[in-house]
Amino acid sequence: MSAPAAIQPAAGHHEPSKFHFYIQIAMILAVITGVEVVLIYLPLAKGLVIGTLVTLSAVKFLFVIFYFMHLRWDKMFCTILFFIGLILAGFTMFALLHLFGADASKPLSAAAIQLPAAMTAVV
Amino acid sequence: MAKALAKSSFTEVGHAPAKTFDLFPRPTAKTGLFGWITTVDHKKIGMMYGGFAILFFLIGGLEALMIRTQLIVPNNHFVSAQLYNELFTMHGTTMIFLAVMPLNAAFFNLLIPIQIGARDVAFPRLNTFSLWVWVVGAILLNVGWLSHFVPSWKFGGAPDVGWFGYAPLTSKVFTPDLSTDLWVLGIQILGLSSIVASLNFIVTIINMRAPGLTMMRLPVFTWMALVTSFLLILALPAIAIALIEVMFDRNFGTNFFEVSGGGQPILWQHLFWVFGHPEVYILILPPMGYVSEILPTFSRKPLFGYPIIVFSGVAIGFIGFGVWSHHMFTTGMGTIATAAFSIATMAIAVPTGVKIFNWIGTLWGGRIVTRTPMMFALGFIWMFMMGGMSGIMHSAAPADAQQQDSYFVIAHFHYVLIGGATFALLAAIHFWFPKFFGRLVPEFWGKLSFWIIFVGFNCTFFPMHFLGLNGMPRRTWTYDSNMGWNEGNMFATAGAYLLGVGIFTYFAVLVYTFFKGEKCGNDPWDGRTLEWSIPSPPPEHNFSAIPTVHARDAFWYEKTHKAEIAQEKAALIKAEESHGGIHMPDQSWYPFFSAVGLLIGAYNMAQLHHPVIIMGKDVLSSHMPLAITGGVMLLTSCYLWALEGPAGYHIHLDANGNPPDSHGGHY
Amino acid sequence: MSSHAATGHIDHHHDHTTSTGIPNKKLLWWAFLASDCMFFGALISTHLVYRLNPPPGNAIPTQIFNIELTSFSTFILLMSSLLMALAVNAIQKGNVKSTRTMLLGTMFFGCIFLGGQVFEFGHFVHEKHMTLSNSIFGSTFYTLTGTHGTHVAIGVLLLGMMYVRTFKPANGGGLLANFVHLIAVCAVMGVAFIVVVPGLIEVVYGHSLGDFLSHSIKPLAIGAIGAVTMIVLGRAHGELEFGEKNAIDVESIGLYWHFVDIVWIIIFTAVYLLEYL
Amino acid sequence: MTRTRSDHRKVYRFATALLAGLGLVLLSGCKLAEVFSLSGPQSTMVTDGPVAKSQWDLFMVTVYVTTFIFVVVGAVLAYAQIKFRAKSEADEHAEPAPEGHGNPFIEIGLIAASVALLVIIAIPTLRDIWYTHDVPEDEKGNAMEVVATGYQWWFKFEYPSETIKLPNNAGEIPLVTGNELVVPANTPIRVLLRTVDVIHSFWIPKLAGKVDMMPNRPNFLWFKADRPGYYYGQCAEYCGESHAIMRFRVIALSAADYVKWLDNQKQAARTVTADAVPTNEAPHAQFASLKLDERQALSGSAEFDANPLAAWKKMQDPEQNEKAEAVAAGRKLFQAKTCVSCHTVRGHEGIGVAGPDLTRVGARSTIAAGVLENTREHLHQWIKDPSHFKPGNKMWFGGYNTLQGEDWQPNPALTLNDQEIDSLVSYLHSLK
Ligand code: HEA
Ligand code: HEA
Ligand code: HEC
Ligand code: CUA
Ligand SMILES: [Cu+2]
Repeated sequence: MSAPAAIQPAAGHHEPSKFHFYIQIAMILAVITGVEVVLIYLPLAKGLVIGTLVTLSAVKFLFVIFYFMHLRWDKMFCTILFFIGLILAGFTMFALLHLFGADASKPLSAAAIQLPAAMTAVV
Repeated sequence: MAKALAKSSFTEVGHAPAKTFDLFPRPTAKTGLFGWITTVDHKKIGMMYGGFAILFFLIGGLEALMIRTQLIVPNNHFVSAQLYNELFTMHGTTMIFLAVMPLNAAFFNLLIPIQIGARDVAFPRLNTFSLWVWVVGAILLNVGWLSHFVPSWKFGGAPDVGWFGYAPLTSKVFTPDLSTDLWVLGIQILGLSSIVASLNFIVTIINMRAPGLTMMRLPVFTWMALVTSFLLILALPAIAIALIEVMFDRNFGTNFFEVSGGGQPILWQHLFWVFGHPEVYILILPPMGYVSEILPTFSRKPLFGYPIIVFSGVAIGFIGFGVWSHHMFTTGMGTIATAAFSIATMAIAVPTGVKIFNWIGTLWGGRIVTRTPMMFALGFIWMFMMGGMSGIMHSAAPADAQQQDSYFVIAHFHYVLIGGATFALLAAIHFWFPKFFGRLVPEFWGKLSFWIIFVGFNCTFFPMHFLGLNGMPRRTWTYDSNMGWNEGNMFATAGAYLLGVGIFTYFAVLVYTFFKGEKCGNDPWDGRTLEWSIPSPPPEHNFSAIPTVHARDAFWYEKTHKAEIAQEKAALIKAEESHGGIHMPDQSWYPFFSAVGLLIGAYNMAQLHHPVIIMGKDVLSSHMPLAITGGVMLLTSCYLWALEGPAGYHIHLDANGNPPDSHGGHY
Repeated sequence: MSSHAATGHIDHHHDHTTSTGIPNKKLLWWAFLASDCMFFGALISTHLVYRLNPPPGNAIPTQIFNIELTSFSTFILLMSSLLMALAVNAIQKGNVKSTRTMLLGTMFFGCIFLGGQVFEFGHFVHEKHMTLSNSIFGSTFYTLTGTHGTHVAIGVLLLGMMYVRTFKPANGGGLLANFVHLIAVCAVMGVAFIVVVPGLIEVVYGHSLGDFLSHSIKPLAIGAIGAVTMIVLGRAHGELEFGEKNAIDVESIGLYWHFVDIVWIIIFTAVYLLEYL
Repeated sequence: MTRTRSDHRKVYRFATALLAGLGLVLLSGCKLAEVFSLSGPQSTMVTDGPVAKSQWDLFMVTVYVTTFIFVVVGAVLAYAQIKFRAKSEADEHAEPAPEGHGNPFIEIGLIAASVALLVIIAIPTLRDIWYTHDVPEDEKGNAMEVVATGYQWWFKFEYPSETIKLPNNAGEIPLVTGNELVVPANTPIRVLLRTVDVIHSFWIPKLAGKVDMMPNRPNFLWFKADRPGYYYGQCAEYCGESHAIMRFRVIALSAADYVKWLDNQKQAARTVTADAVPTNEAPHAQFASLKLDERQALSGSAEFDANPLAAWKKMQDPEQNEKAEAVAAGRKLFQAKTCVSCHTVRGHEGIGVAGPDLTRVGARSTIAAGVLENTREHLHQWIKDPSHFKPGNKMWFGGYNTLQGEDWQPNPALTLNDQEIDSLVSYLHSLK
């Protein structure tokens, strides 16, 4: 998706309005949201749906930051700055989910704390 | 040229001289109480940070001495178990959040604008706000002590949950008293202060550099401050969330760490250490910066391997985000996770080692002048290396199973925190003292305090390695005489007293110097960076002309190109004067007022559900109205702050570049 | 280097008074958003971590959620983002009037979102019997979405302040009018998202309109007074202090607003949609 | 650069001295424990089981590697510090040298060397992570499982494989003991770690490193005692007021001894009858004058410390001069004073579970979770004022005192005079 050439920045001048461009982006976002909602009801493989949902959200995400938040027209440094936080947060979430998803982290049910009989369920 | 000129403004594009609004007249006092609380001058703010931090360092040290006194002999009854628990909790919390962090913040404030050739930080009033918010946090954390002296203040003593406050000990069931609520809010507010301050420094360093000062010419200290600021803004949110969750658990019945509701206390540990480990690098990176400034100065040689040192600083910072679980090797994470975090932790040794090697490279072939700051800096390298080595021993997870929560850990982190961070801070205080107070600390006394501290420190903490290996657990208020720990503890306590004497000497000498010390010129150490090019103490506007930077060691360059620089400078002063003089930001009441609002709000928030009792009488059935009052005060102040705008005034210099006695008129 | 700080055209992508050319405020906000990523990262992690191994007796999300309403809220928030982008677009061309319209629009969409959330929370608590404390799902869900809602509410407040600021006369006075204006904006927005929107949603779900009107007559009156005040004060003319040079301020708030929107994009997928699989 | 002869020599001498000194330390490394006499009862250096041993061996690998690095880097640093110090006024104000650019090969070489040295640590680390994690496959067969549960501030141990039939066919319960974990030597023990309140940590330094007892988490650890012995354990995670003295003991017995112990444990609580008591005339200590000594040593006497296992074994036999009347009186008091509501004495009246099981408290070597040696005097003092030894303990707060509004008030049902305590002590010590 590349922006129309006309809206490239031209230093020192009023920029051409991005009015219509923004509206187009918003429409795309709305459509993607619609697709997402429909997707969860489709009888497709779970993995496929998850993959698609994640991809679609990522696309929405990128549209908003690059166009609405005009990272695309700003200095590269803003993108770097934001992505430091974003990637670190993503990495941390990923790690946490893996840590808690591991077998060692299956929580004890409250009963098993007291009753040794329930131990067998854990081991 | 135009670019350089524009630099003198702190405001955004086109700070048209807006008429400000006058509910309170804008403060103008430069001295006196109001001068200090409304100041936006980064140097004054830095000094206040420094003063408070040193005060808390001494208080934290006093707490440490009480801890050591209790442990001097087995089965001692100097303090009760409860008081001991409060002591180590507050000792750790104080030293980390109220001593080392703000001392670093002090140096950020004092040095960054000057080192980058700016006249202030990017958002001066925000800077004032950070300071006072920090003070609010400090008050909330310590207010619990009062209940030991005034029984009607029912806080239940100072916080007693350990500096990392593991859930579920922090839940209402196990610590019903207010001290934990105050701890939660206190840390939260200190975090807020740090985030705001760090955002400010990030913008300052990235955006307000003098012409010619490229990132790869930035003094290493400033670089490390930048990395530290990034670590702060990225690490603190994790603990902010964790604290919110505890707060909700305690006050609103959520189940985040409530076991009966399905909560998993281990989540607190993860969130805490996601913050906590980067935090230790937040503590050590600025010290690495001081040392990187001091070593070259006293070796008469530029820093060896500048790009590598910078790069490894960044690497340490970011690898540091991937190792947090090494504090949790004993929580049963399973083999894979343990292995991954173990290896990642070891990896940190590599960039850290690179720094050590390059510091040695800096010394190599130089002419080492062992003045007091240099002694502390060299002490830093030795001691930090030792602390790092015991860190590596911890990183071997199975071995750590024996060391975790034992005195071996205490030994490790005091080597990195005192031998590392504190030594470097003491070096830095000594090094920059002449700059900000215009007086030189006497060498003899400086060196003497170094040696007492050095010996005392090692006597205190070296034996702790063996105490730990001999099975002494940490956070124990008493121990038995048959455990083989008697001699080690006795020795450590004696060492701690000696260390106390050393610290006392160090600060006593500073106080003496402040009043009576030998006056010194602008550049007592033959320094390399821009701060040494301006008068001691620096004038309010720092630079009569924003310098143009031509080389990495900017001031050394200036010294060898005097004529060229003088010419450049004269032209700049003239040009600036013709543009209306030096623009300085106005002082403001509102940062202080908003902090007061925050204090009132948070203090009452902590005891929301308790009745308000004044002189034994129930005045209000809950603290809600007071909490809301505080909140409203905070919001109103912020609004008025936004309305008043940065404004500012001009300073006009005479032909020699000296400010005249009177300030320029206000808009 | 020929550009000057205060004169000539304003270049919205560069600020030649700073070392990088990025305006200070923009840098500040981007750095803050980087930090906020970690903030929401930790919150969302908390929620998901507890979804991995739900304890017995936990609430069952799909029985509680109302995906139509949430999809609608998501759509509304996206559209508010559009209006926000248009507001920035307008002020960058010096068009204060259009900026105001867009700001108001953004705020109202924000309020619809918030109202939806107020309704949603009330519905979950009263009809689905899921409270903050009776299940871990309740705890993490309300805290996460509530924190996001708080962000939106702060955004609305900031927008309101910005909106009022666009009326500030150039001569520096007008503080009182400004203050009253702000209060009026807050009142209208508050009534909108605490009373009107949730009320209307209930009407959509079959409650009687008359009931709603008669029950909330007082707040509606306050809202009406606020609206009238807004209209009256909004007519004030004269030379304004606000103008194209303030584009950076609007843009900063815009960054914040869009960020809150992208956080919702993630929450919508991770917290709502994935539960349906 | 000019170097003088004497400079050379000084540096050389210094370096030799340093190396010799550190070499000495290194050589003695394996005997560190003895050199510094660090063989206390909780020493991690003098190990008695394979898990602790592998941990110590790994630790020594890290010591060797880091000491090597420290010596090498330190030597270079020391050399630089001495060799390049400014020797004159002129030196101190010398023109700064131009910026050096170093040698990339040296930098990369040093990085590579660091990585290589870390690999030396990493390999045994990885091996031991898996080894110490769980009982090795080939030993799983004869491993024994016990459940350890942390309470503020004591430990409960359960033996799920050793069940006791309840009277009247009321089902089976596992054997329960408190604060002393008795296991067979040479058998891998897998301990399931549970807690009822906050986080505790289970640590027997001579047998195995610690693993935390986390609420809502199925943690476990394993250890094996190489030989019969008496081992000190300690809670290692801060858990509130009396964390410091939340201790326990592990007693490893030979197979035969263990079976004997187990048989006795499975019996109901011992009831003393008048005729069964071997008498000798030695009178009981008089407790009326017994003062609480502020500095009283906790835990063991000299005799006890010298051979704790023997002392423990001695505790297993009934006392010489038991007085049946006193025991019976004590048993009554135990009921009357509501002790039963918190303590179980299996076969007698006690059924409570808030405190440690006391079915065989008389046979324990310590009381109050390893805090006091189990003598008559100590037991007396403990019952008289538990909070003196264990601030905050739940027997004092909740038993002897009850919550009234926000304040703790003495519980009228639970006031004891010295005489009564004496009888209680007799009763409790009869429970072997
Ligand atoms: C300034 C603070 C600081 C710093 C810099 C460090 C640095 C390191 N720390 Fe430390 N640490 C703390 C502060 C710090 N730590 C604190 C406060 C705690 C306890 C918290 C609590 O529980 O209360 C702690 C606890 C702690 C633990 C948990 C222990 C436990 O509770 O069980 C671990 C485990 O891995 C660890 C490891 C390390 C490592 C590997 C480094 C490395 O960064 C060290 C790297 C440095 C070197 C290795 C030396 C120089 C390098 C060379 C000369 C190169 C060659 C060397 C090799 C190849 C080995 N630390
Ligand atoms: C930067 C951080 C820092 C610093 C500098 C120190 C400094 C010291 N620390 Fe601390 N320490 C921690 C961080 C730090 N510590 C942390 C994080 C913990 C863990 C807490 C926890 O478990 O939760 C800890 C825990 C800790 C313990 C373990 C407690 C326990 O687990 O039971 C001990 C025990 O010896 C100790 C000792 C000391 C000593 C003797 C000093 C000395 O260096 C102090 C030297 C300073 C002085 C001696 C002050 C001298 C001042 C005067 C003489 C004048 C006083 C006058 C006025 C106040 C007006 N510390
Ligand atoms: C409110 C509950 C409660 C009551 C009532 C109570 N206890 Fe206890 N008891 C405890 C708890 C809890 C402990 C463990 C204390 C610790 O170590 O922290 C304990 C420990 C003990 C111990 C030490 C056990 C060991 O294995 O170390 C003895 C002996 C004891 N109690 C005897 C008594 C007697 C005798 C009475 C009655 C006079 C009594 N208890 C009443 C709760 C209670
Ligand atoms: Cu249990 Cu410490
Ligand atoms: Cu760490």
